[in-house]
Amino acid sequence: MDFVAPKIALSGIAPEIALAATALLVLLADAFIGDRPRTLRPEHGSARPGSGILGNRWHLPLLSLIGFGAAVYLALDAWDRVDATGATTQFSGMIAVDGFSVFVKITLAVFGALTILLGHEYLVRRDLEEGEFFALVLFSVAGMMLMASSADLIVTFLALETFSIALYVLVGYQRSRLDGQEAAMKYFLLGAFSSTFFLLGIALVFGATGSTNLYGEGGITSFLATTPAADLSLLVLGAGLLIVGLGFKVAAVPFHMWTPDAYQGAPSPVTGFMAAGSKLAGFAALLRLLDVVLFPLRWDWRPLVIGIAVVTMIVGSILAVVQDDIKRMLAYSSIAHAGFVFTAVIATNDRGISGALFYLATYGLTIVGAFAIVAVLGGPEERRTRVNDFRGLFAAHPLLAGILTLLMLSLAGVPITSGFVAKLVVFGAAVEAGYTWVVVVGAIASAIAAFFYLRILVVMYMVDAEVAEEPKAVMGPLSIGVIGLSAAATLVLGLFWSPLIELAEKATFFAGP
Amino acid sequence: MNAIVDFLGGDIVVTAIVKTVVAFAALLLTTLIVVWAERKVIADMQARIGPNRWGPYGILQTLADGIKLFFKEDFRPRTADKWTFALAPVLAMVPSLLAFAIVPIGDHITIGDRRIDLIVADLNIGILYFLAMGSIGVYGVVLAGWASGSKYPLLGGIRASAQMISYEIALGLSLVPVVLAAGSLSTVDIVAAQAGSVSNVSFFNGVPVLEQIAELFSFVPNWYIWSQWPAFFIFLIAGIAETNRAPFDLPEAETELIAGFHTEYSGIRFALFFLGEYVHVVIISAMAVTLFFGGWGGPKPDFLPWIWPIGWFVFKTGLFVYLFVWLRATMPRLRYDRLMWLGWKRLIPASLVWIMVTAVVNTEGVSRNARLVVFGILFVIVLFWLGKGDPRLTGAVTPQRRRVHGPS
Amino acid sequence: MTTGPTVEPVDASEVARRAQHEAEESFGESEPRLDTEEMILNVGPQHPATHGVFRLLATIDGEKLIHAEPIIGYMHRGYEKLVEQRDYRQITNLVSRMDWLSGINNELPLALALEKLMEIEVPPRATYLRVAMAEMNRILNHLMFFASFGAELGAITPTFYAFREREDIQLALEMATGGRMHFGFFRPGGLKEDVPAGFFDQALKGVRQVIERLNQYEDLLIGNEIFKQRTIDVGVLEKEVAYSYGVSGPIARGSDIDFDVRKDDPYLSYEDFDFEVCSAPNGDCFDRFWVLVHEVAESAKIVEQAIEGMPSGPIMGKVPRVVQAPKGEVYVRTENPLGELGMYLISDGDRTPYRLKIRTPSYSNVSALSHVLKDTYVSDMIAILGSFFFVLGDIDR
Amino acid sequence: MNIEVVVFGVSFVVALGSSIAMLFAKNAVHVALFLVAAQVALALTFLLQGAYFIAAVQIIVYAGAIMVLFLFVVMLLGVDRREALIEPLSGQRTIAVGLGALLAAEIVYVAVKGTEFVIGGRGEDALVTINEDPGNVKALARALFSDYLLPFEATSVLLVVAIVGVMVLARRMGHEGFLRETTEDEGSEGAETDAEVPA
Repeated sequence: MDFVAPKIALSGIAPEIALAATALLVLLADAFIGDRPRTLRPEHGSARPGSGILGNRWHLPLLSLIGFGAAVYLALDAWDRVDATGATTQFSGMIAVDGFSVFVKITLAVFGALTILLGHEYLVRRDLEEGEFFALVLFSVAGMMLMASSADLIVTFLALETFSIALYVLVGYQRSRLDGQEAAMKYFLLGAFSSTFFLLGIALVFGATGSTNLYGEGGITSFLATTPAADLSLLVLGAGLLIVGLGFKVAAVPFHMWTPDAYQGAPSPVTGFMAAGSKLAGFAALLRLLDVVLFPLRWDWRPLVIGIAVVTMIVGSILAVVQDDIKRMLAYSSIAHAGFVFTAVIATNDRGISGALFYLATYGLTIVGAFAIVAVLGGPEERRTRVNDFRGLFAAHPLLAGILTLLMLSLAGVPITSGFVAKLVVFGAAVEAGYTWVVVVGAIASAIAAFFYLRILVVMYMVDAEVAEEPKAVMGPLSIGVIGLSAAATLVLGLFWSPLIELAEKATFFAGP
Repeated sequence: MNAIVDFLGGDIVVTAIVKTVVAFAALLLTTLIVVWAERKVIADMQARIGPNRWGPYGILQTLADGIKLFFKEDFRPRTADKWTFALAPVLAMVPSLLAFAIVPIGDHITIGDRRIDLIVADLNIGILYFLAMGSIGVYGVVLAGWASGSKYPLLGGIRASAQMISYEIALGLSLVPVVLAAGSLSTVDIVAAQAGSVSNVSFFNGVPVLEQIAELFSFVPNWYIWSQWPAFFIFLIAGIAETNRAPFDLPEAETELIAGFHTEYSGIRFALFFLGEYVHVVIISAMAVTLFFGGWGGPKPDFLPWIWPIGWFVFKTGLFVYLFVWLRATMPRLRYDRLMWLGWKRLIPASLVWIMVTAVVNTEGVSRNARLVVFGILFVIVLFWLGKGDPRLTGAVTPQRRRVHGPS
Repeated sequence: MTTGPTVEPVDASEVARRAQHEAEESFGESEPRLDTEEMILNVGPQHPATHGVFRLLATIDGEKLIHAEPIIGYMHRGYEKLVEQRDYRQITNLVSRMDWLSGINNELPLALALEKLMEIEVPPRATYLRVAMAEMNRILNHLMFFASFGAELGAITPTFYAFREREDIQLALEMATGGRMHFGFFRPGGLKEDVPAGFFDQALKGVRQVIERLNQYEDLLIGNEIFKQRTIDVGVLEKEVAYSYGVSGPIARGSDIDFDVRKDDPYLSYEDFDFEVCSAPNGDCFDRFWVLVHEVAESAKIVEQAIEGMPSGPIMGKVPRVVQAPKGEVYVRTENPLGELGMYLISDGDRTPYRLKIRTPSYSNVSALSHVLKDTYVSDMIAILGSFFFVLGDIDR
Repeated sequence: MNIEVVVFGVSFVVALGSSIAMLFAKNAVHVALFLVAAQVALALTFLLQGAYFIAAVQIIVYAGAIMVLFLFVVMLLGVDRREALIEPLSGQRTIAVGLGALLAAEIVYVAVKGTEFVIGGRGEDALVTINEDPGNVKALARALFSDYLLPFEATSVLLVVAIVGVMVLARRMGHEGFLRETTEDEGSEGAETDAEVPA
């Protein structure tokens, strides 16, 4: 029995490879290029923000951005190939190369690049080390991408762990903040806990089907196709545990406990990245798993997911109302949004899938901007993130207040913003699948949610004589750019949504048997 | 009788049990002799006489010491953790003993029509087993340090655990190239792969003069020391560090930490630590011989053919034990941070590089040993580059100021 | 139990405090930090590296020494008071017990002080013999520290070699005095008795052997890479600090202080001999040790010269039967193996001294320890203690 | 009845006993030690099944590396420091016991029914074939470097991420941790590049 080397085609994971390689390069460049004060002694001074917002450390963000650019290029290249030859699997069926994964990858790359831009300014202002931050962001995006294109539960698990571990660290990156450390600790412990659920789910699925592979020969799909009469209780149990594990990542109720703390404690650029990227990656895996692979079992898992969707929407919206801290508020709002996306998941039709992708893309662009604004207003340790700290923002920074208004309205789902279109699409998909009552619940939740978005607006525009301290935005060109970009995307996608929706619709073809 | 044999699983298991008992006894005996030999040799090196009271040349001295220690009061500090304190010496000793199971001490003997290999267990994961036992051995030291409930042992225990974990990595990595070269994790296979002569390596075949020259070296055995010597040096250094012997005896540095992790131990428990250390020395020596010096291989005259391999093995192992003693007599102790520096920044990268080199070179069969030598030279260059240290350490450092006349 | 003045009052904990303070200032509220715990370790009074009942109160963080405070006085015997109760002949034997490694050298300043006070002329043979024996004693002392320093760094073999070399010289001194540690041989006015036949041969044999073998030992220890790593740039005692603590002897000379009483304030007949004062520029453990080793060779040279040029004649000057110093005071300093040994003798004309103030080298030398030990490793601590060449009896008189 | 059964029995008892003892031990070091004992016993059962490689790896990785690091940390954190054994949530223990029982029942159910679920000739027969022909080390290597090449490599990325993360979190916080409010109040040094949104 001689060893036969496996055929290795790298095109499927080329974006991931590019990102991981860039991350390593960033680490090396960080170590060897430029002066990097290891221990900042008072007499040495340090790389102060005064030496230009790009400082003498411009090469690291630039390198990271080049990495993301390369990833997007490679993903587009893969899309062309998929267009030409159809969806395939690579690496002995471990990787799916299909429109779905490519769409998700490009979106993730955009989120990552925005995070790098924001993060650079955030870190330079706070005198924090940058190299590891960028490397971790790059690695985590690589993990998320791998998750989107994985066609084997083992790879899914590894990808999940890769981006989760990077995020645990990023949450506690600013170590002088104790709430950040607490958040990282909580996120880590609960995350590890959920990973074990996911792992047990994999084990049960393997026990039921004899494979962890989704599509390949003897994989789960072919198992379901060939042995319809088998006892599937173990498989359903396993699938349930997989939903638990992924539900944690997308912050669905009742697996949402970590979200407010982690969102609040993390540096705001990281929070935005978590809200956008982690959710997208989690839903990518969920969509592939539920709507494609376990499609034949949809009658088994759908009640569970519907339950999750309803509870998530309601609980997220209601708890957001009582929050006093804007980051916590946005955290609960992100939980509610996860519920909205779930309505698309239960639709199990192409419209649902494209709708979910569209929703996640627009939501990510909006939330990154929202957290960017929080970052520039929050102060060095983000202590000024209470709702009342936004009092008088309009007087101090009218344009910023205007942009925040736009983003909040988009999150609330008001027309002419992307949030409205996105909600319309996912609710439409659910209605099409016959789940009108879920949509009604979603609408009610939206109405509740509108309350707290508006509350911020009210506070912002309120002219109050007793403002203790005016909100003061400290931002450089990068923050302004990201915020502007986010606002523009929110507005443009609210008006001209069709190109992105068409792209998302193109992304609904999956690799498969 | 037959029932018992059946219960045990047949003749094979009975043979194994007999082998185990014999190996155990032989190892303990060897250790006693090694302890005596070390004392005698080091005394000679230090212009002393050494033990000379019990038996000829004091050979029974270790036995006497053992008896003395056995009857000493078994003292335990009040703050010690009772069970852990008792467990630690056992854990320090037993894994070392167990590791001997995979060392082939000879070819085989034939009793009746039964062939008995002179190895306790030829596992197909032999090298991994060796590493596993080494990793268990850490516990003895760590727990001893912790359980004593006082400060010096704790410091020693922490030093020991950091040191042994660090060097275990280097040790394990240094074995990988050998495994790659031999294509097996079994020690028996590795010894077998080293049989024959270096001239079998047909690097120079077809080259007119060089071929003849290569033929001249046919008496040189085909040991891995020639092709794998970087791995050997890494193994040796890491192995010495694993045994906590000079110059890596920080965990028990007597002038710094009194006696390190076994400060609070006395009597038979101390004896177990003591024996464990020497058993470990024997094991590392035996593994060095097995992996790099052809194991029991050597000329085998017709007279008593089975005894020669054992003799060669014992001889080679003895040389390594002598090396251990020699080092102890010569070297001062490393400092803790230098020790970690050496392990993490030099040995581990070096062994990783060497694994890569071996893996690349090993893909083609014919001239691999010669290629390995070439790569070895490259490797040394890298090594020296890595080893470039403080110029004050490597250059001339002697201060040269002397005043000859009068008040200054 | 004094530890000498502190040169730098800032220690690590203060730096931390300052940083904390800074943090508080910038944010107005302080947050607890996650730091590793410091541990207080008592090195000694019973510890193999302290050569006796010397205690070092060390605050360590992992392997790092944050602060170390030498605590002395565990074997204080009150010699300065004892000598006031004893007559001068008895004192000779008392002071020889201060620095038990260099008994003869301890007796020397007392004899010199009395001779100065009583205006006794010492015959040249006695002077030469004194020089020879003092230097032999110095070799014994230095070899002892050579031995112990190696052992402390983990090299056990040099210890035994050093003891082997000591033995021949030790034997010569034994022939002359009958003692191995406490000789009681120097008397006011000269020596107790003349040296026996064979003494010179034995002494020459001893010192020549030392000269011959010293190079080997240097190679064995000083040439060792690990030894260098352990000592070079470890425990640097700056020149200024050494001055301010009054450090003397090989330790000071290792810190570039080129001072040797034998050269700078000659006594006995040191001017007659050709020898060098070794000093080294860096002030680290290596330099101290290097000076120590090279002084052995210089001492051996002096012994050779003294024996070769040994005059004949009496070994005792004119001394009254009752040794009774006239009223007055005198200060005498000699170069003890470990540094400058000073004796300040005040006499009120009685048979016992009114006051004898002894300035012992080790006492001043160890007071610099807490400065040198700051921010080193535990292993460095041992190297530094070993390279500070102190004898407990010399600290606690 | 042969010696295998006896060995299995012993390792079974040790594994179970030390696992239970682990739950009830008060001292952190004892807990770690019981865990080690359970790991070693588990390795023994692997050995009995002929999975030598897994057994060795079990000891090297779990008992030899991870648990030693556990002990190392416990020792460094100080011997005297014992966490208070007060439950932050009342009734937690009762619920835990209930859930544990449920889990045990589930495991038993899966174990009993498991053979029915397993499809496609995996199990004992496959193990025997693998152990006979190439030996399980080689079979494992073959699987790792062919079918499971990508997960194998992805694991290395995962480990790199973990290492970088640990470096970030464990790096000694020098002065870097103490921020200065250059951006808030004084702002003098950063002023020229700090563009503010026009009022």
